Amino acid sequence: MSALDLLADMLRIRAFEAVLVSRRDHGFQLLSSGAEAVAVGVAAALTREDQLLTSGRSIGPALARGLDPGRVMAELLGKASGTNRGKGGRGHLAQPSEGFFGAHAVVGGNLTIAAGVALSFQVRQIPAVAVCIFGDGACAAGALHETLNLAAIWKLPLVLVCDNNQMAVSTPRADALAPAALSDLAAPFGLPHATVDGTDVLSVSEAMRAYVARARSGGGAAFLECLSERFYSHSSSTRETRSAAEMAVVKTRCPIERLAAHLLDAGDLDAEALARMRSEAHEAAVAAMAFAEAAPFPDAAEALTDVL
Amino acid sequence: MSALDLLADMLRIRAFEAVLVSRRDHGFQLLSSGAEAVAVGVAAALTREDQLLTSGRSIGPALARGLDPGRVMAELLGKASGTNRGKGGRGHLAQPSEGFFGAHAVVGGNLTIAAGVALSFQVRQIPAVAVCIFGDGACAAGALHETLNLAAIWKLPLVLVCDNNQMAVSTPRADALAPAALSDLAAPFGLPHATVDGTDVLSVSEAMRAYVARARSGGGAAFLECLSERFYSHSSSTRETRSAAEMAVVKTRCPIERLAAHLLDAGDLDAEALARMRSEAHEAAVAAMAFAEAAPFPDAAEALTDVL
Amino acid sequence: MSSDIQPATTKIFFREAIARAMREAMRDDPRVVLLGQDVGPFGGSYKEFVGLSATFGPTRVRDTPVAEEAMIGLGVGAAAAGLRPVVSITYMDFLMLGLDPLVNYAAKARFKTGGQIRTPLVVKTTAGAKGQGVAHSQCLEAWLMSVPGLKVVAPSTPADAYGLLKAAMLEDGPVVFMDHKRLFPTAGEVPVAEGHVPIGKAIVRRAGTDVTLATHSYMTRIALEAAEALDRLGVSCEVIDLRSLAPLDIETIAQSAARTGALVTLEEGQLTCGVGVEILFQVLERTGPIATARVGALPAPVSSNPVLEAAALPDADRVITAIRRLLESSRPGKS
Amino acid sequence: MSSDIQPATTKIFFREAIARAMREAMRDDPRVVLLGQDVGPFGGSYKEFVGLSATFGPTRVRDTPVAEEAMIGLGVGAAAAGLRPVVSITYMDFLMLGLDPLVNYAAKARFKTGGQIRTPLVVKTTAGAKGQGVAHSQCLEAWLMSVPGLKVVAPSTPADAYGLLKAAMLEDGPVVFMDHKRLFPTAGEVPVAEGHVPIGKAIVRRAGTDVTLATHSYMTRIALEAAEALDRLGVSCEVIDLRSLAPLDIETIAQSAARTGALVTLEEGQLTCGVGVEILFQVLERTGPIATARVGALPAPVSSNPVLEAAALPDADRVITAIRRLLESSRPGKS
Ligand SMILES: Cc1ncc(C[n+]2csc(CCOP(=O)(O)OP(=O)(O)O)c2C)c(N)n1
Ligand SMILES: Cc1ncc(C[n+]2csc(CCOP(=O)(O)OP(=O)(O)O)c2C)c(N)n1
Ligand SMILES: [Mg+2]
Ligand SMILES: [Mg+2]
Repeated sequence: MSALDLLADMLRIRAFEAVLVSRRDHGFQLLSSGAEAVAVGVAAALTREDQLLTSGRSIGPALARGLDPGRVMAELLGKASGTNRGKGGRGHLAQPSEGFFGAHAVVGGNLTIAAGVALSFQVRQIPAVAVCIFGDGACAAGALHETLNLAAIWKLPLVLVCDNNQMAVSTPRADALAPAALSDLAAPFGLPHATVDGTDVLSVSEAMRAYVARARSGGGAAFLECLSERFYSHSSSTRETRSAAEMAVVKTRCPIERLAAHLLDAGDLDAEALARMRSEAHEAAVAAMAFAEAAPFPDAAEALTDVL
Repeated sequence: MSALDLLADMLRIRAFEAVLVSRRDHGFQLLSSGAEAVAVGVAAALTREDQLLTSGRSIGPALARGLDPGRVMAELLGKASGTNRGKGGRGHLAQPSEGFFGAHAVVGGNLTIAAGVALSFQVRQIPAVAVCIFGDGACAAGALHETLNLAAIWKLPLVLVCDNNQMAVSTPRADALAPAALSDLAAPFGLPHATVDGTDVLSVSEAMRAYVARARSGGGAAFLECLSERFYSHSSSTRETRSAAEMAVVKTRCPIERLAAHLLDAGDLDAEALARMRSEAHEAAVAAMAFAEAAPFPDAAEALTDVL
Repeated sequence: MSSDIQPATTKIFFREAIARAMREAMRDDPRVVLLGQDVGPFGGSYKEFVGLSATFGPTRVRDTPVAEEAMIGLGVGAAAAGLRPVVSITYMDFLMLGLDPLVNYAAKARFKTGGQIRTPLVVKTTAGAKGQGVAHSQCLEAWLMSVPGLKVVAPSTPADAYGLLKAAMLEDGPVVFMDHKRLFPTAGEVPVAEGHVPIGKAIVRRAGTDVTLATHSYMTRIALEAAEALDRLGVSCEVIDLRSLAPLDIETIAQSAARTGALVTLEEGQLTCGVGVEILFQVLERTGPIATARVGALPAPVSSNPVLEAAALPDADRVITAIRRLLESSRPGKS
Repeated sequence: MSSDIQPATTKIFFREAIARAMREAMRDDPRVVLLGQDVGPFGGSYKEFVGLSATFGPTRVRDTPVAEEAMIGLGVGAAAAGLRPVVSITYMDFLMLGLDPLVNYAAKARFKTGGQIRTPLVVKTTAGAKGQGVAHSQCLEAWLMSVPGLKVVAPSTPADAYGLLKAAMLEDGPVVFMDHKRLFPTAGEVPVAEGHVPIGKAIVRRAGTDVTLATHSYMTRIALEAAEALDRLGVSCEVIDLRSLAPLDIETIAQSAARTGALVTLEEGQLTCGVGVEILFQVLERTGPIATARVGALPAPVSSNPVLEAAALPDADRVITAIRRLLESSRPGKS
């Protein structure tokens, strides 16, 4: 993927979320704007056979993985044409056939699941990698420790990606987690680990490519921490706890502006092309919304299907 | 406590377990012979106000903490004169009034409880320390991670002591846990940590004294790993999985022989005195057994007391 | 006592009732501490802890990391060692992560130590569905009711939220206090005077003569809505709010059911091995054969999807249908 | 078919039946893997996995660390991604540590993904008391029965242990297979031919005419002991072994109870919101008023103390007393 492609993907996520949240009845949503570089950088390192799992904050990763924006939008609005037939909704987006094994809204809850996906690849000798994106908040959960240890002793093809946006709802990461760097958590287990700037999609994708290649070739698991930002409040119905001054600083760390500036500087992009990319992204989001709006809600009878 | 006192305490534990296990109907028991230096070294660093919590393998720690051997024996045999009125039994020995908050038979289950005891000391501004002894097996449990993190961010007066006897039932520690040293697990959290020879009571007590003093004075938590041995099989009803050759090596690492040899070498003990100490320990164990034998079982009505 | 001297009350929201109970208990007893995610300056996910952090400071009102096992475990240990912690588990679904310290330690500590250790802990948690999907909507109170050594309360009004939380904080053993997402923004009269509501006492929320409807938590509101509609249909429905699930005030329900001759239970959780079936059987043991039915969720996960969530959960219509069907089959011609 | 052509059987221990089922399934399906503490060369805490490690090697028979949440979570994830794992949780008490992946993920995965993901996982775990104390003796099957999306089986004989484990490994969703500490050393006839026992079918273990006794797992043996003693007292007791708890074969029990006119349930776990009460109510719904009673543990933790353990748990005497009292009160003069 070229840097321009990465930029386009990030723009699509940003535009998608903007359109979603501007709909009056959007339910409440967990938006990932500010962390597009994590989603896109991670996805850029994966092949079709790999599986990506995430926390509930999954719009960016789902789109980056190539899911149809219309079906994702439909799912978020509870429509029957959604990826999960409208039954999963926010926090549970999934489309394993496209390499997006899915989101899971229990904080830390997808870590052991992802390790199990990796175990399946290993036992079946499939050269694929399971990747799990989770938040800084999830780093406090015991599940991480159990997963790191099992991934290490069994050399699982698993890459753990901490999308450290430095907040868990209202709680700053600094108040909740003792480690200096969250990637240090992998150190005792002898796993390769690094912390990168999660607003720099090139850093993320480069680090990921190395870990994914290593895992794919039997080298075992790794841990990548990406320092990102959360541009919205925790959810679109949660009150923001950061001050306007803090938010102003946060907004300066925009992964899209960063890459765009880089490409403009390098002469790989001009203002006009960028504007065109922005409007394409916006139109794609509007089209996704139109698709979702037109889709029906599932029939009430679906409350009892696919249970057992 | 003098080195001779430490030796006497270790001899008492060894003799106690020998007498217990030689009783025909002893139920099955979790014996701590081979790890007496951990129990005695830890206890030597504690004051009356401190609280000691342990895994199910708790005979050594309970006796080292000064519990009445007769009442401990009675508890292990299910007698009403036991520390817990015969209701706890193996795996749940407790006498908080003596600073032995107690054993808990869920592997890793006492870690968070111990941190809670420490939290209580901290909130109530009592200059006491909570200490938790747990096995290498427990180091795989997520509870350890959650506890380390909370202990670190809240600077709890807690010392975690891993009694690493290198086995969890049949599973060698090397197969179950990735870290090179289990004490490394505390590193990411910025907690002081060390690994000592757990058959050397002087090393254990020295390291403990430093960590306990630090915790008591508000310096926060620490992690001490003690490399010990398990002389018996997992429980007195579990088949041994280690070969005779392996066991022969294990038995060379006897904490009692080690300290005795040191004291004999230094001229602080002679063979006669050592023999006397051995027979005193044996007699104390026999007396404990006599007390326990004489004690009644609890009344069946106790099945419903102290529930709510 | 003259019945027209009513205690002075004030109208507050359910979430405020929780904050008030906490505030009074923390003022009265320095051993009461609050642990939970976002309970500090943020004031709780439902603003139910607003102001506590400012008043009592970070030593007693502690934001925790997302680590439910340790949150409950530390609460239990602290309780065993002299504090009276309240641990907030944002959603009852995540109680699963902390069941080991709660069930394997706290509920058994007093018993297994022969009375040496008690664990005066309150776990406050939020049950029920409100658009949050499969892993944020569960009602697990029946599990907890089956654990010897645990008490479980489930208020449906601000007054009971206040009074039962006060009572829970006075207990010497572990109590699970469950509220419900849909209750926080509801308002109700709460006595101005401080006090508490005794654990173990159900309350008749509406008197009736044809059928007894026993329920708890948010479903009490659905039950009252159904009872009102039934009234217009000529069916007089007595509504009992359990308030306390363990211990269960079976006498109050049995007396009512014996009088009305019909008992329906209503819960938001699963029917299988649920709260309702336990009540129905215990009442039948006391009353002998009467007409019975239970209403609860469909046997399926609860989606965040508005259509599917509504389809899965009991509502007033379903309660009305169940009651009418029951009365028709047991007393043809009555309804 | 002539009824005197019985399939050839061989007498084996319960623990051997489990090993045989595993062996056949692992031979037939490379997707079956076994994860658990001490399941490898050690062969399982009750020798129920002896020989598997030697035959299938460490890739498919994996000793795990003591990390129940990850053990179940990895099993669930691996199941979702194409394996058919069996996860051994040594004691059911420790299932609590892994309920999050089991209940919040596995039981809901198919539903929440609109059918995209299935989790063909078997969690094999051991319930019940045998001198191991408060945190190693619990029977939590009623919790699991209430979870939509989970199946639960509980064999009482080697033949069913074999047949139900085979069946569980063929399912497309999560199944909890619970055995019992006291069953491993029991022996019984098992068909020589390979096969499985369908999930969801109860079995009449002993025919009778005066009362139906419905039970499962180890308590089936207690029930048969009680039935034999009752027979000598002139009471003819039909014993039904549920075998499958979810789904529950209520028809078999209801038909029997309708015929005998009396139904008693027996379980080792807690009565409150338990297996028994669910059966009793469902049967009453079908049969109308009949005599009913339930027998289970005392509402207290189960001590390792031999006196207290025995006091807490149901035994044949208690079952006999309950049945005689029930029959006396419902049919004075009969017994
Ligand atoms: C086990 C669990 N506990 C609590 C919650 C409630 N909750 C939802 S998101 C969240 C914060 C998670 O923070 P982080 O992991 O950093 O992810 P972010 O929201 O920042 O992406 C919390 C506490 C949950 N979903 N699961
Ligand atoms: C949560 C939990 N899982 C499994 C067990 C069964 N079990 C009892 S002791 C033990 C081994 C523990 O090993 P370790 O922590 O090293 O302690 P040691 O026995 O060596 O003292 C196991 C697996 C348990 N008691 N608790
Ligand atoms: Mg975060
Ligand atoms: Mg060990």
